[in-house]
Amino acid sequence: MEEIKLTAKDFVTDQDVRWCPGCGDYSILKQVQTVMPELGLARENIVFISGIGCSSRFPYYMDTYGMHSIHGRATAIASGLKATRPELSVWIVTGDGDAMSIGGNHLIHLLRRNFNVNILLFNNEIYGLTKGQYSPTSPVGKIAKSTPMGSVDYPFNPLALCLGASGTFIARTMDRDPVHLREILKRGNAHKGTSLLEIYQNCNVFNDGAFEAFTEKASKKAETLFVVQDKPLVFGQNSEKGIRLDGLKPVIVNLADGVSLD
Amino acid sequence: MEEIKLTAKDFVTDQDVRWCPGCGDYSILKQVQTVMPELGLARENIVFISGIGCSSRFPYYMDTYGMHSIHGRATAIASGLKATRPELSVWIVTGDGDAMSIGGNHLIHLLRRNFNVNILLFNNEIYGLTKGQYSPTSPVGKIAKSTPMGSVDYPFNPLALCLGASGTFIARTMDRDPVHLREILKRGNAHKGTSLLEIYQNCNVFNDGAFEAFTEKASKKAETLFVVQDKPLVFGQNSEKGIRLDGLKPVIVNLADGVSLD
Amino acid sequence: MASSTEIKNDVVILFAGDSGDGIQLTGTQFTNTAALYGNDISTFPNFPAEIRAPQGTLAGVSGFQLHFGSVEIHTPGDASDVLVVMNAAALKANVAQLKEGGIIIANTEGFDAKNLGLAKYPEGVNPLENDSLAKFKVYPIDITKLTRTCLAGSGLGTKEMDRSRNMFVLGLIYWMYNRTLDSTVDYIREQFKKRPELVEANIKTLKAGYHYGDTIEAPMSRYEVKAAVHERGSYRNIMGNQATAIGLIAAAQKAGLDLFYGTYPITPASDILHELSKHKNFGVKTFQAEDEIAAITSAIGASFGGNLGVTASSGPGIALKGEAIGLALMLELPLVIVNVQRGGPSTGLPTKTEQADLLQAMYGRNGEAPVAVVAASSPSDCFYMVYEACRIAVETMTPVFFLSDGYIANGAEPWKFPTAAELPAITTRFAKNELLAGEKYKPYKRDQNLVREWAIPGTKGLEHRVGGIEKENETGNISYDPDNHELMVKIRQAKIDGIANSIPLQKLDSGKEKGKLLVLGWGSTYGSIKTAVHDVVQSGHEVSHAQLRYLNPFPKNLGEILGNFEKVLIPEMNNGQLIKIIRDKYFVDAIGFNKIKGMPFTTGELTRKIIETLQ
Amino acid sequence: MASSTEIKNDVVILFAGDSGDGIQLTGTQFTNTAALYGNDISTFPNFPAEIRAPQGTLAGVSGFQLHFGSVEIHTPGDASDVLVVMNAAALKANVAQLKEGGIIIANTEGFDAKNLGLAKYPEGVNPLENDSLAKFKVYPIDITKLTRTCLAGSGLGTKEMDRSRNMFVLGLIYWMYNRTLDSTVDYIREQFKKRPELVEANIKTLKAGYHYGDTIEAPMSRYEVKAAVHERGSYRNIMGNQATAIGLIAAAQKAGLDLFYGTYPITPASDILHELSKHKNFGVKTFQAEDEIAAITSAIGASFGGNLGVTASSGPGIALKGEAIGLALMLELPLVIVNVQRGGPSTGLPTKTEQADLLQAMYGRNGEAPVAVVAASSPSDCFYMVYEACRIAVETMTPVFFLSDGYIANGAEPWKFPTAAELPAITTRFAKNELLAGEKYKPYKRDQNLVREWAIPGTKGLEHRVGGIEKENETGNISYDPDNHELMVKIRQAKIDGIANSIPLQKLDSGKEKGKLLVLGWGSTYGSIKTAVHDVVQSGHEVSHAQLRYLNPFPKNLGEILGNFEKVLIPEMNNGQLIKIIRDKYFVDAIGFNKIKGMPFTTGELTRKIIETLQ
Ligand SMILES: Cc1ncc(C[n+]2csc(CCOP(=O)(O)OP(=O)(O)O)c2C)c(N)n1
Ligand SMILES: Cc1ncc(C[n+]2csc(CCOP(=O)(O)OP(=O)(O)O)c2C)c(N)n1
Ligand code: SF4
Ligand code: SF4
Ligand SMILES: [Mg+2]
Ligand SMILES: [Mg+2]
Repeated sequence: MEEIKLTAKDFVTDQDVRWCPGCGDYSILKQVQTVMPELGLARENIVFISGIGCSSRFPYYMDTYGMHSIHGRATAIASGLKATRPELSVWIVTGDGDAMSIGGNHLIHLLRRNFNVNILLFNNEIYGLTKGQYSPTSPVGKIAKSTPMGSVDYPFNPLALCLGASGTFIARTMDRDPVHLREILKRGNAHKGTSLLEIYQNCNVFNDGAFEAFTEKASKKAETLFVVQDKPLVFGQNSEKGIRLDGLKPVIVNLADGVSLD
Repeated sequence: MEEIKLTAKDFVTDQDVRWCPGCGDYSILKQVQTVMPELGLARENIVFISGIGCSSRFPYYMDTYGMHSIHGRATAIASGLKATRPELSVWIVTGDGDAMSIGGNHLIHLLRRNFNVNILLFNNEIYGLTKGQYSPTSPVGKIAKSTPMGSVDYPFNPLALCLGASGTFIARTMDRDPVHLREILKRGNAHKGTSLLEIYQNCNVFNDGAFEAFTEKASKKAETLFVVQDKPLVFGQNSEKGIRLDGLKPVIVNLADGVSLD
Repeated sequence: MASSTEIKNDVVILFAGDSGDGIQLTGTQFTNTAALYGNDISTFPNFPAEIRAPQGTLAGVSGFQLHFGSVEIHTPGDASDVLVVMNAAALKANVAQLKEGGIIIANTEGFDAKNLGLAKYPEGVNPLENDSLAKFKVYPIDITKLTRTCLAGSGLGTKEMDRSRNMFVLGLIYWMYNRTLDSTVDYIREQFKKRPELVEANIKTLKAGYHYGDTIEAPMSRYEVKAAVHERGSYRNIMGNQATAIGLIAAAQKAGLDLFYGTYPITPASDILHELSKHKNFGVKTFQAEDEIAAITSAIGASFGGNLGVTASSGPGIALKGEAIGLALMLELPLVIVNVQRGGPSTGLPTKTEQADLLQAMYGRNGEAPVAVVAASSPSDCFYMVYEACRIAVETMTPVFFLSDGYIANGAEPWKFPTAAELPAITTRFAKNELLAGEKYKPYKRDQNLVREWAIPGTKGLEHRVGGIEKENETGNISYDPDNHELMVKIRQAKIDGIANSIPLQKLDSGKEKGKLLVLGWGSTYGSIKTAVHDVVQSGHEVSHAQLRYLNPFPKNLGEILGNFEKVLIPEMNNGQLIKIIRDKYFVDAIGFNKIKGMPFTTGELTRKIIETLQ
Repeated sequence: MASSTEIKNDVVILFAGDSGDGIQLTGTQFTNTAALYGNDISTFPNFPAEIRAPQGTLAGVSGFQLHFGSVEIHTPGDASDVLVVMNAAALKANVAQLKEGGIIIANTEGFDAKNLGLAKYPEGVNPLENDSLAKFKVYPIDITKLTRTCLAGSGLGTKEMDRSRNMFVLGLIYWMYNRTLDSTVDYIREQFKKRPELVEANIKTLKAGYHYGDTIEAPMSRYEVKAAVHERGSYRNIMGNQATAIGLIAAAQKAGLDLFYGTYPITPASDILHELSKHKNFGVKTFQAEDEIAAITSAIGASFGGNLGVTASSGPGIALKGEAIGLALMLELPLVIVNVQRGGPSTGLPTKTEQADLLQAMYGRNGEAPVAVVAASSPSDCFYMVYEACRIAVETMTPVFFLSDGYIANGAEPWKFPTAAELPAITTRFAKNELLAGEKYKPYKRDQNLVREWAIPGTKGLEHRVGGIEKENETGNISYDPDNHELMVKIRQAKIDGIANSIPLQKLDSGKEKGKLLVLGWGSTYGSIKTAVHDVVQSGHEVSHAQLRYLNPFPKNLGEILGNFEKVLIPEMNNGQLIKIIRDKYFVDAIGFNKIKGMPFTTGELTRKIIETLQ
């Protein structure tokens, strides 16, 4: 089909992108525009629906059908669209506040119903658009606009919450790892059912470096573990560490100490 | 303190109870009224807060402070009360629709914040007060007022959802098992943090027998597994079945076939 | 022994008993039989708020009032001619509304010590045995005993036998009004087809009741209520919520759209969902959402995709939809919002009726957010007005409120099924790609009525973005330009005002064009006002009546009509809401008449007020 | 060379540049210095909607307008005397609002080809180099270069050096208006205490800017704006949102209550949360809820527990609170709902101001659900009116709306801190157990003002249940009784109406008691209307001005006041909302004047309209 001939450029709109210079959203936008042509979809059959937040400006920059809706409701709007137009490829763009604070109920119910849509959850562990309050994913003790003495709430682990809501495809990737991000985007699109893609996204204005440990050369290898089907859970500077189950408790073992890779 | 001298009667109000004859709510009310005096709390320091639903009529029948609020919000109201009056003993009474449909967001956020309150979730797998629509806990294929051809949505597993939301005390009990119910009520009250008590409750008008397998003499032993600290997971007519982990997959084994109890 | 037959123009019967006594079924059966016979009818079911309040108590009394006649009937009637009570509480709760000389049929078994106690009669007092009911014709019948004897040997347990008691009553009333048992017999056969023994038992009891009329010692008189002269056509008896469901389907079909109904259960709106969920074959999708916000936003998503998006609730649920309604009107997508009003505020009186959500419909959102508002004036009018709501939503690309209420939602009246041809056309304008090379699509380009096109996903070349932030006219791009904002606010208002061009002019329901007094009602008060005005005119006064069904915008000629009367009286089942809008918009010093009791106006209340106003 | 000093009554300065240029800081610093000096002041920050819109673009321009004088100042001014622009876009966006003969100070480095392009000036056109600015005094200064030279050898990188550019500008303006650098120097020391090198750099640049005034070749004139004659007392410069936060704390303290603030962030209300979260020591609890519904319901829970429950949001968030507001009024608990209004509908214009949520505050709920409504007329008035909202809520046991808007929330003016003694008393009436043996507590027993007691958990013997279903008066038991419902609806209305007895009578702000024209405003339009009316009166016309701050109920004497004028003009920053209520309630044929541009009225617009109305 001709759509195969599309290029990333075909997904760029005439609106100038209005994120802060250096925002992680730019990289995600670029990767999504890059992956789109590879999915073999006709542009007119793609719909991006977002809530409110910096991340939720996303649809304006994708030359497909799109809706920039209201805070927290993109998942519910997408449900109504997908329920009636199953042939469309529906993408939800949402932030950690949009999806898990005000939008928490619609998120878990969408996962439960398992409509065949893709959720891109831009997690910067902060409220960006409203200028830096802590979010449900901010770590305990987070000093933010609304918590000068540090937050007291325990954060959600988005993946655990979505598993508990019986999500059928749950993945985590990063704005700073284009290759892995593109890979996960394709996998999510391929999954029949709701795909939840949590994307670590750096907000360099209000929460700069929140994910540095995972994204920066120096520490990435030591702190990040890439899970691959049927491959052992190995990470570390020289892939010398692994994760093994000690009964039910996952423990970190040193492969050097004669623990085999099985 | 004198409150110790209270009896179940002291918790009965002058309002006539308005549930259908045979409703499981009666038994739960009775057990709660029975347990209260044993908790050593002063009546004036106990508050019951509910949403809307048959189950949510509960506060009117408890002679403590109480609020019959609006649908789905009891958890949020209780959060504000507990945050400002930590010395009070706060009990939330809610239904499967109240807690997990319209109230889902407040429920998971309460569990995340882990305020020291008790949630009594009356799960009858149906909307009782509105006369029998399926709920987020109704099994797939449920024939109900709103689903004459059977429901298509996958249900939540309340315990899994609450675990995913990082709940710190999660238990399940039954209207028809007063002893276990009272036990769990006391344990929940003792837990410092949010206690979620899912109570299987029979709606004999719109969903009669939903839990028969677990509650009726004939099948109870075979179908119900009581989890006790540090005791192996054993059930079955003559406690002949057990659950063992085969790697990560729990499998049912027959103790007769020489599987030891360790 | 057979007894004389007296001819009557109309009769009001009230069946009352425990929620468990099958009162609603009995009433519905008689209603259907009367409808088939050709009587005009109006019914008023009155449920307790609890699913099954304790048996025998006043709180547990369930009632079904039905008014049928050979003349035009527009209300269930202020007082009843016949009161059927299954227990003492039912009598106590309703005897005040029985006409002097009226008939009481009482199930004596429901008047034992226990029941008298539950009904809070003083120790040892039994109304059937003292002279407290002297001004009525009382027929104490041990219906329970008679039913059991009639079913003796049927093999049924007494519990099951007793379930047929209502059939005995029904049979007796059929006898009293010379009606055939056929349709009820058919119903019984259908209903219990899996349990032949119950079919037999119920039919047997029904007949027993019927024959009891002849055999009863205390002679009962029989009455005849001739058929009404309806215009020809196939009639059916319909409740407001059913009519609403059918109206939605009819509109979607006419518009060539699929119907998406996103809702969350709530009394008294849920029955619309129950009805629609049976009609998937008509391209109807019902979605029981997790809450009201998901209900409306999923409907917005469906509308964005080219469906007729509809959401429904009652007051408390509507209050949760305000923000999303604002989004829909910013997006300029079709959306129908059904509000089956109930007593408020907050949870209020869930099973009672009220008209107190009009101002919420008009103003219950942030910012300048005008939407169209229509209301139904009777059970069957729910069909026509929800149809209009759909037409306006699709043709104007805007959210439209359809207001019903508990009274007409559960009330019933005979209704002549319209043919598709009789219904106004609904023109859906999906955008086609007619762009010239290099031309950019303008999603907010407008026609002469300021209406934009509906460009739905899947249409090649019309890819575009919509959103809730203020947009530049035509292009739809985000715009913070001050003048553009004012322009857009004015356009959105003008678009709604313009709907006045596509709706009928306001007609007077009765009375002269000019005069001393106009009674102006809206929505479900139609029947009561019509009847009251008719009575007042009969008694020689001059009054006119107009009933509003289009509330925003109003019909173009409303101001002119109001100007033709010295006084305007506005009865509402609220604390005065329409009157606020009328006074502001037309600067007419209208007089309000308000009832806030969760009950429709009685004809008596209205006639008194009208005459008082005329003085 | 030194230059002449000219005396001025008032001056308007507009600082404009990229969001990154520290414009807001520069403006705030000058404002504080002027406030300390004793000038009267009004400011108007104008942000772009994006956090950091692209540099150099028109969308990215951030502005801070400040109006200071030796005379009374009530608006930021229609046009500016001095325009400071850091780049071409800033000039293009604002030059139209510069007075003829006004001064332009332009950072030439912001006018290079790149910036001119971003500002969408045609290829090769530089406004600083053609005669397009002929009617102004233009001072092109390479501020960037001057800053860098001044900091050469400071060891800072150019990026860090450039961050001090705004200090250079500020220094120059201080020189121009003969102001001391002291308070800004203190600020710098405090701000950068951890980075001494930055302290030095910024102070150095500030002074460089100041001295540049003397050394500049093109002679600049200096101006003197004398101190205003304020009544004595300690003044501080305050923004509306700060004043709101302080007002809430003051009210809670006066009432002897702890303050619970349940909210969810939203522009432009969030700063109240940020301010309050710094004051935990005053018994303030701030709770950032998961959404607006949890925000208000948690506040209701806190109120039930005996706290002063407060929730705040802006339009879209308020729309989500409607159902819960209904609950609070059914429970009859104190609750303050703060709405810092912004441009609507839907997401609308988040960073712009509007008054379009008045009808939502009045009617945005299901059922008959009256609540009290008050509004602030200026930044410092936010303190007094939110205090009043708290007083009414606690003393009347009811939800109260406090309406502010983006204009006064972010605008600032000098304010004299009141002493606790100066503030009206707030009487909290917690119920005590005074029951006789066997007596049952009646939670809905009422005093002569129809207000119930506040019986909070922990009070032995007063255990009781409250709820959102209709309740029996006094006992609070669930009641479906028709007459009781009507009684309760009337009581809840009468309770709100009765508040009129505890609020001040409406005063005229200026003008005669009777006359041809009354200009009636509400909320934040106060300053513009006051100034316009003053000007019109100066020019020899007769006009009176009244500004409403109590909107439900209205002051008792409002009807009388309206009756004293031939015409009533109602200017609103919406499409006409207060006017609807006035026309309905007082049957006065008021004239509306509406601006829906997300911007406050200019004095010019108003004077023209007033004079036109007088003709
Ligand atoms: C109903 C409503 N409540 C609150 C807001 C204000 N608001 C806009 S975006 C946002 C949160 C943004 O955080 P997130 O979802 O993480 O997105 P991000 O900006 O970080 O990408 C909030 C609270 C709103 N627009 N609407
Ligand atoms: C805002 C709102 N939406 C909907 C309703 C109608 N409603 C009342 S209870 C209920 C659900 C009841 O189910 P559940 O929570 O499981 O309680 P149960 O009756 O089964 O005990 C619904 C939908 C309402 N009262 N308010
Ligand atoms: S505030 Fe943060 S998240 Fe938002 S655009 Fe700027 S950098 Fe990105
Ligand atoms: S409807 Fe069901 S849950 Fe409700 S009271 Fe009756 S039996 Fe109980
Ligand atoms: Mg975020
Ligand atoms: Mg339930």
